[in-house]
Amino acid sequence: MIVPASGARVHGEVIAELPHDLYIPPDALEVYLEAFEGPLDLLLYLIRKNNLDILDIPMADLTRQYMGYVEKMREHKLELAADYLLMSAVLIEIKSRMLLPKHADIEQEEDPRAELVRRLMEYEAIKLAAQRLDEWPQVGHEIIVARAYYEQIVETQPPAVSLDDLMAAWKSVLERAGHFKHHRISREELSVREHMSQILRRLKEHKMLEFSALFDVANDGLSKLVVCFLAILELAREGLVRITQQEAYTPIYLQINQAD
Amino acid sequence: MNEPNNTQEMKQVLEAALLTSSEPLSLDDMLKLFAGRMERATLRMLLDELKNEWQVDQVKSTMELVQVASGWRFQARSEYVQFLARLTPERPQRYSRAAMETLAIIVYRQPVTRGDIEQIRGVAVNPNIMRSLQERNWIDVVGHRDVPGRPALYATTRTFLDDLNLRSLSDLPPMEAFTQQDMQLQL
Amino acid sequence: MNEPNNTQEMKQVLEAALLTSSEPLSLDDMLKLFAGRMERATLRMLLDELKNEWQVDQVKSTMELVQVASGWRFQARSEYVQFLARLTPERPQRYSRAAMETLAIIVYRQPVTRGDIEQIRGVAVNPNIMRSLQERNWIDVVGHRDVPGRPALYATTRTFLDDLNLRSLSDLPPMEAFTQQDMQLQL
Repeated sequence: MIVPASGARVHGEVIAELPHDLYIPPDALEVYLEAFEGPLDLLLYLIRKNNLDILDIPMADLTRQYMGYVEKMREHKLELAADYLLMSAVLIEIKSRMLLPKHADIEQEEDPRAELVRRLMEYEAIKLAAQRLDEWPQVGHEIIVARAYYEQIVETQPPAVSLDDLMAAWKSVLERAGHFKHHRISREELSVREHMSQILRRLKEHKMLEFSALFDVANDGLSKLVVCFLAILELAREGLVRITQQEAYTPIYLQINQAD
Repeated sequence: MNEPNNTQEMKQVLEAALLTSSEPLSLDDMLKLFAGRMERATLRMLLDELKNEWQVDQVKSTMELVQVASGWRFQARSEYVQFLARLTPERPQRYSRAAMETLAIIVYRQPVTRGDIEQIRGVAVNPNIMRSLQERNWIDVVGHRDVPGRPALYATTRTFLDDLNLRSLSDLPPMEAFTQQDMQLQL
Repeated sequence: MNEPNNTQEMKQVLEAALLTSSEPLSLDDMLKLFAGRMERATLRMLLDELKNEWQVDQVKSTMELVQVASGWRFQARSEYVQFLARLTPERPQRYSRAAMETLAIIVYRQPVTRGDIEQIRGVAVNPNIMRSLQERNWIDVVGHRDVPGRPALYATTRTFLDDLNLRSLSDLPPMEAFTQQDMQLQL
């Protein structure tokens, strides 16, 4: 016996008023709409509980009554009343097909009740599955999970920079500056600028260096020596270093350009 | 503490992580704890050992280590829940019958459209029900059926499985368990 | 389980409650666990005993029971925190566009002053950008330009090259590749 779960929540008197057939008194419609989840639910209840014999229902009266509900429910819950109306239409259609004389050539046709039975049984199974799910242990109800505290430390990572990021940034600088035609950077030029920084670093440490000390002739290849020389010239051109020589053929010195 | 270099220390790191994590920890999560210096098979073994350390007859007995859909978590043994419930009088609300039927259809018939749900229940689906199940992250849209209107296809999520203490949908009773005796329609 | 009727069971209820609460529990909270059948003084005593059960030299050692302003809580011992932090890695940060352009100018035009950078970019350089690049040891001051104010000359460091996996600046991809292309676009 399947009693609607919400029917059980209704007071005793309401349960006593549950319908015996598909006719629902208009003044009780709202109660039924609340107690049942729809016409399938109501039909299922009637079949399981009362062994409903739909053949005994005066279909003409039922139809008139359902039309009456629809009028009453026009303002609210219209779609719910429509569900019930649709169900009674299905039932009437089934009944009418049952009453039609059977022709020999359509004898193989499926019993018109089969589809309704299939739907009712599927709905019944879902209804029971829903009850079972509702009773299933749930986090927050029957299950309480561990949530002890821990000190959240964040290992701060410096931003990652890729070569692509760097190139994109430089490209956007060039584009915005609008004079990139004059700033095409070759590998050689990059090397020169890098050497400029290195020479400045060394001069910062030693104040003054002999020109020849800046060249590692034994270890550096010719191209690197050239790059170093270009770096010195560029430093001088940009006024970053001062190159001095007391007199011809005496050592040439490099020092940071500093007026002191 | 240096990197744990024996199973006892490793289990302690796992226990600390599992007792403090607000979400179940997957094996991949737990491998991160050891910064790559842990084999998956070893981790499984350690979890089994840790689970055994937390048993009713052990010193550690209030929690149990369980495996759910998205990983492992500690949860209070059921005998304590009645007391813990006294701390939080207002619990997450239970769903209406309509909502539970809708959920059951999604659970057992997924992926389904709203139309499928309406067909099975015989009534229109209240959009609030779908919304609240989605907001709880119990269901989500996994695709669209290729018919006019391209209706959304709904399915249950890992969070749903976690919240119901399930490792997979197959942990639920099969649909056949709910199929009742055949009915005779006396039409 | 019936109401706990010995201190061992009471401590277990407390332990389960404290391990599953996301907020510290006050004494009043914890009294609720026992539905009024607990004296405040007894509760304090039980908490002290529970605290002693969770010590470094005990079987229960990963958590410590501590009292904070709003109550009591279990927290992971500090030695595990470094491992737990690996579960929630901070999202990798990114430099702002201004910072990246500043860095690019120092890379390609070094040695440069802040004034040079401002001239190229057309806007003032945020001192925080220079500071954070210096703190990371990606740039440093290699000298001063001999003009009024003697502005610092910035250049990239060895650390910068190491971090970008370069042996020298000339390992940077040739810039001609896209500058020429851009020129054509421009023309």
